[in-house]
Amino acid sequence: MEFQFANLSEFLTMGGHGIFVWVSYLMTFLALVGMAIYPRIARRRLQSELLRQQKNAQRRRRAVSERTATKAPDLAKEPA
Amino acid sequence: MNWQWFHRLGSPRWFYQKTGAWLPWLALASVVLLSVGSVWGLGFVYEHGQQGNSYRIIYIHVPAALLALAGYYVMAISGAIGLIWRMKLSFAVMRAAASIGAVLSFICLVTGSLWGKPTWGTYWEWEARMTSMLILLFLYIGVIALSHAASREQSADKASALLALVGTVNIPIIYWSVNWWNSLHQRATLRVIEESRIDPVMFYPLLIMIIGFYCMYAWTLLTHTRTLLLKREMRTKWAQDELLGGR
Amino acid sequence: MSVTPKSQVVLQVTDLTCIRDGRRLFEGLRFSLHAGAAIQVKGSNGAGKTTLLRTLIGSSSEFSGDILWCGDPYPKGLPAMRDSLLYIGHRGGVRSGLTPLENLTWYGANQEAALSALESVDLTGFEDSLCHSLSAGQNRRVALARLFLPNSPRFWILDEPLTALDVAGVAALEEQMAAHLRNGGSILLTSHQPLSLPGLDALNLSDYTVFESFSDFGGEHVLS
Amino acid sequence: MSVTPKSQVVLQVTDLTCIRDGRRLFEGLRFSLHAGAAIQVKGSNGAGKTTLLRTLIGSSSEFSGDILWCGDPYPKGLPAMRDSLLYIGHRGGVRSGLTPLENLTWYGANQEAALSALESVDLTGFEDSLCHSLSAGQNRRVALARLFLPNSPRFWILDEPLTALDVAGVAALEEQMAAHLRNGGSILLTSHQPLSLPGLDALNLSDYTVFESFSDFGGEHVLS
Amino acid sequence: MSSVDVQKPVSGVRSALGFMALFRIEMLLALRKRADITNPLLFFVTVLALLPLGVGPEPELLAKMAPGMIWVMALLANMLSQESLFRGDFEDGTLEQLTLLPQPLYFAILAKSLVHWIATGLPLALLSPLLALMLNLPVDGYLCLLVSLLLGTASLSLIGAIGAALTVALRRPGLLLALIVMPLYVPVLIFGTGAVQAAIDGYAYSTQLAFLAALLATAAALAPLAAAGAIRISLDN
Amino acid sequence: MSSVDVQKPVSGVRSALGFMALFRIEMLLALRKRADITNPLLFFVTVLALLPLGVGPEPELLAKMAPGMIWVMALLANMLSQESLFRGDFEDGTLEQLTLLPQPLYFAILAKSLVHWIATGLPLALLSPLLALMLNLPVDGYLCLLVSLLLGTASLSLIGAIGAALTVALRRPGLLLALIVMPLYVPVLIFGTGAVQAAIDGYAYSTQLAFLAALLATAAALAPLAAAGAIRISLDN
Ligand code: HEM
Ligand SMILES: Nc1ncnc2c1ncn2[C@@H]1O[C@H](COP(=O)(O)OP(=O)(O)OP(=O)(O)O)[C@@H](O)[C@H]1O
Ligand SMILES: Nc1ncnc2c1ncn2[C@@H]1O[C@H](COP(=O)(O)OP(=O)(O)OP(=O)(O)O)[C@@H](O)[C@H]1O
Ligand SMILES: [Mg+2]
Ligand SMILES: [Mg+2]
Repeated sequence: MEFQFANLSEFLTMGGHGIFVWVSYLMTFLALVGMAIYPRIARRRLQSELLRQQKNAQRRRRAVSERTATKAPDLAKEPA
Repeated sequence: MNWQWFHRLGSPRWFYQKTGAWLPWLALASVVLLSVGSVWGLGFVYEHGQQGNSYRIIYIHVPAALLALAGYYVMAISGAIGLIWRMKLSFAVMRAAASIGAVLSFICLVTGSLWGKPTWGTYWEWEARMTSMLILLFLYIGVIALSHAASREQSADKASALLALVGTVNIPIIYWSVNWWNSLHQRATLRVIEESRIDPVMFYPLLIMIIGFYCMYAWTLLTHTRTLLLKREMRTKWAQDELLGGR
Repeated sequence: MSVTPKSQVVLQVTDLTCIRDGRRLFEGLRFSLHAGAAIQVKGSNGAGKTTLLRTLIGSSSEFSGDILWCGDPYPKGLPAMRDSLLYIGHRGGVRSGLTPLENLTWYGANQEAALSALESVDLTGFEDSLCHSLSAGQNRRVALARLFLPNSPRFWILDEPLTALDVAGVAALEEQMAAHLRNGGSILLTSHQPLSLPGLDALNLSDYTVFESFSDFGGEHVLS
Repeated sequence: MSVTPKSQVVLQVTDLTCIRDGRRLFEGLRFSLHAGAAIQVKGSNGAGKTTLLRTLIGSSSEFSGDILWCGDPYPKGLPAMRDSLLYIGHRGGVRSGLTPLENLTWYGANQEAALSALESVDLTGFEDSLCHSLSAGQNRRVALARLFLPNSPRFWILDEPLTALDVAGVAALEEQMAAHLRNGGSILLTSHQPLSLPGLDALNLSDYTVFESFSDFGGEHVLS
Repeated sequence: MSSVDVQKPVSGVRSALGFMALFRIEMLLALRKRADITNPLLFFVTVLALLPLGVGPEPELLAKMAPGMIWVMALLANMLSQESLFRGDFEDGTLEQLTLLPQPLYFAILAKSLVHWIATGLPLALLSPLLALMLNLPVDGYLCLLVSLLLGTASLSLIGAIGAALTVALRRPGLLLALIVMPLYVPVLIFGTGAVQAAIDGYAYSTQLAFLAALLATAAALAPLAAAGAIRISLDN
Repeated sequence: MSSVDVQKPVSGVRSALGFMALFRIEMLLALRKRADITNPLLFFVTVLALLPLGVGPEPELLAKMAPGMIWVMALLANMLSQESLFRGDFEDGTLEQLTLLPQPLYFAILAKSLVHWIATGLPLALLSPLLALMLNLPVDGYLCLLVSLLLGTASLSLIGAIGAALTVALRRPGLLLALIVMPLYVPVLIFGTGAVQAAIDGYAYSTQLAFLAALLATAAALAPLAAAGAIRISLDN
């Protein structure tokens, strides 16, 4: 088993078929890499979405406690 | 018989924590096998008699074709399991399999048509295997589109699982009818993708690439499924810990 | 399945929890409905009344807890329950391309029965107009006319039956519901308007509401 | 068009007759609506309330009689009237693909105004959910939130605003309508439920109903 | 106001909802909205009439394309009219009521598909010789075209019901239905055009027609089942 | 609860509803339902893929049909996606609200048509060279196909809005829209395929493109007006 091409440029041209071979491999490589890193991106997006939701929930809870405080002051004053 | 393991298997949390350990090994295996196979195939294999160097495309074309087909069954079977046993986990597997399968059939189509130009002088030919691969891609896209269309996750899951199942019934019919269609039209000018004697020397790197693609498939299937699970379980404590703990 | 003794439990719900998109709407709901009795489900907008009804007729599968229809549990009791169920939802099931008469015939009524039911809901004169040229309340009346057919099923589930009805319509409906109860039927309904029905029990969903605090997100949902 | 004196007549209707498919619904209707006043249109199902409202906003052209908006007659007064009109029909005009917040922004509100209006209708926490995953009453609340925006138009026409609203929702709406009247706005609404609104006038369509005898079909309708 | 009488068994109320009753009411609706029948037909004719405008008027070219084009357009007309198969019933709540019946949904769907075929496939097949004439199809193909369209469009109506059921609850199904259903239509298309081509070329075409019939039998047995499952899924949203 | 403040002039509430605001919200909706964008595209591709299955795989035949077929299918994809242009807005009452605005409906319709084109015509035109490749179209035609589709589909989106407006209030528009719109599409189809054919045959095709551009300008000026009238008629049912 040995390297089939005399030099690099021959390896790149592959007797005229180089463009097809290299484009195929490159395309496949890109697709596979995309598939591999997609979960990472999605995960990052999930993280920021979760943080946003947590912030929203906090805001909501504050709003609810404020409302109960105004509507039922004696209840709100009670120590928890 | 103890069915405990089966139900535990259905638990997203158990699955998530169990599979975490396998990922690095699968990733390593696929990277090593794919690089060895590609280098071998690109540089160290004899030139093919008639097709010259374009023959080297086989090392990605054929594994992609095999997995695109096998992937459909992975998708349909996990969909069926989800429908029958109402397992959230297997729906997640189904969705992951759908997008990965679509990418693989796309790779098969593109490498195939890039191979077609030097060998037959045209990028596209309405030939039986190519046509049925194109329809397979449409089936995949249909499942994906349907799973994105419904407003609720649960109905989207079940609907796309059902579509995948219906598609399974249809795949043999499609494959067979397309073959039949092509033979009817007597395409004598081309004999495409005929069975050919593959030289063992050319076959070893192909074998390595096929195994590499299988590893890659398993790895991406796992990672995609795991992210989907995190997304769906975002309201549970373990998922939140998992998401925010890793930062 | 013929005469039901007064005391028979038509529907029994234990520890029911409903979920929509992962959000628990109510939790630990528990009640039972007897033959000859009626329950009004109450709760503010978005409390989950519609979700509850659709769960009870087996159209929504996202719940945990036990539902027994005449003693049979969830998936097994479905066919028998549907045999004796009359459900009218937010959408009435009135085909706008058919006339009121044809709509009732489609639900299995014969001509005379349908005509007399339409008369009961005060649609005389509109029997042969297409439903899409009827007003909102008239369409609702066509849907409700099913309640006025003879041999109507034993178990009624009605989601806001009073919407769009005028005062006379509400009165007629209340009278018919009372007659149904007297005959040993049972009714489960939601309504934001007060209803005058003898022996109407109330079930307030607010009592079962889950106030999701942040830590509450933690529990793992173990669901069917 | 800025401050309207209390006594100004916003809408004046004389001898109005409405027709649907050649059938006269009511005849000789006559009333006027002043700034700061409210009128509830009453009538049984199918009496023609919705038809009347849609005629008054210029969306239905099958009528005879005179309609004056702030003194301007039918086709001429339309643009000015629409400038100061807020109409909410049976269908609320809520886009189910948008969130409540985006829906209000679409109607021209800025962010804070929209948020506070949504709070007024008790939708806090649902600002960012898509409307098609809200319940019937919650969707209605999104539509009604337009009434709670600052700078809302002077003239409200509401077709059954209370449908699907729970008791708290009805109370909040009544309070807002009262405030609108106090500020010199005017309201024309239909509802089958009783409303507690100070100074609410009733207009009963039944008083103008045409009982079409058989010979009546003969007459040729000479209409605009 | 009549009083309620719950003593009698309940079935009386629903016994009429057998296959024939379902079929009759669907036919009534289809006849009343005559547009449902004429529209797919007119679509079929208009698109085929546009074709020469796009492709050019050469008779030989048109003749070569004719069987394929007629079949593809029949398929499109069929598919596009599927969209409304369950939609109206879904929106007014009738579909929900159907799922609550004690009877299986199978027959309701079979009835709907049958009416759909009578309203689209049948007239389209009957009209096809005329279009074949306009597109210069050799006369040998006429009979085969007619028969294959009759058999094939029935399968299409049944298969399409699955897609219609899957997409019925979507707010804007758009062209998703087309995407889902199209791959499932492929075998019918291939055997259908195969039969016509064989007939034109003077070969026997009974094999292809037998295949079409077999597809139809399978579809009649299985497609309504799948569609019933799909409807239950769609409604549980 | 905030109190009402009716002293200020009313316009404040609605000033935001200019063309850009309308356009932005429509884009938002289109992006959110990404299916609206991908579906017509996928439809276009699937139907073109079915074609060889019907007509047969011979490259020369396909090449001859290619320009016409691509154009006819682009036209179909455009037309079929028109159906939902106003439907959602009609059903939830938004359309009624739009007609009550003091501004003319013209801009609202223009915004909607523009978004429709961005969502269907644009991606479809960009993808057309790929399909041309699969259907064996001579390479000379690619650029002309792309440009003519860009211009043509924009006109189609505008013209189609008229049909969508006319049929929006019908309960089951079915294929009626197709019938109304199809004849109006004919000029675009003729100039579009004419241009591509000329390019393939090696002639100049600027005249045809100029005609397409002129059609587009006319459509942009007039079609929204007609559609606005049609909407008012449809709503007054
Ligand atoms: C079911 C999917 C497919 C499978 C299993 C498959 C498998 C194969 C195999 C085993 C070979 C090697 C044959 C040999 O050495 O002679 C091959 C060659 C080839 N394939 Fe595919 N293929 C598939 C789809 C496609 C598609 C979709 C295309 C084009 C878009 C394509 C284009 C080609 C070309 C151009 C060759 C080389 C030409 C030749 O050997 O005659 N294939 N394929
Ligand atoms: N689209 C239509 N085409 C023809 N006639 C119609 C149409 N809509 C309503 N009608 C008729 O017009 C009459 C009045 O309808 P309208 O909707 O105005 O009633 P309404 O008073 O609003 O009733 P409701 O209280 O039920 O809302 C009804 O009797 C109905 O038959
Ligand atoms: N299609 C849906 N997808 C997701 N969530 C939904 C959906 N429909 C309703 N919900 C959510 O479920 C909750 C309960 O809705 P439901 O329709 O059961 O309320 P309801 O009690 O019937 O209210 P209403 O009095 O307004 O009819 C609501 O808060 C709503 O946000
Ligand atoms: Mg409800
Ligand atoms: Mg009304």
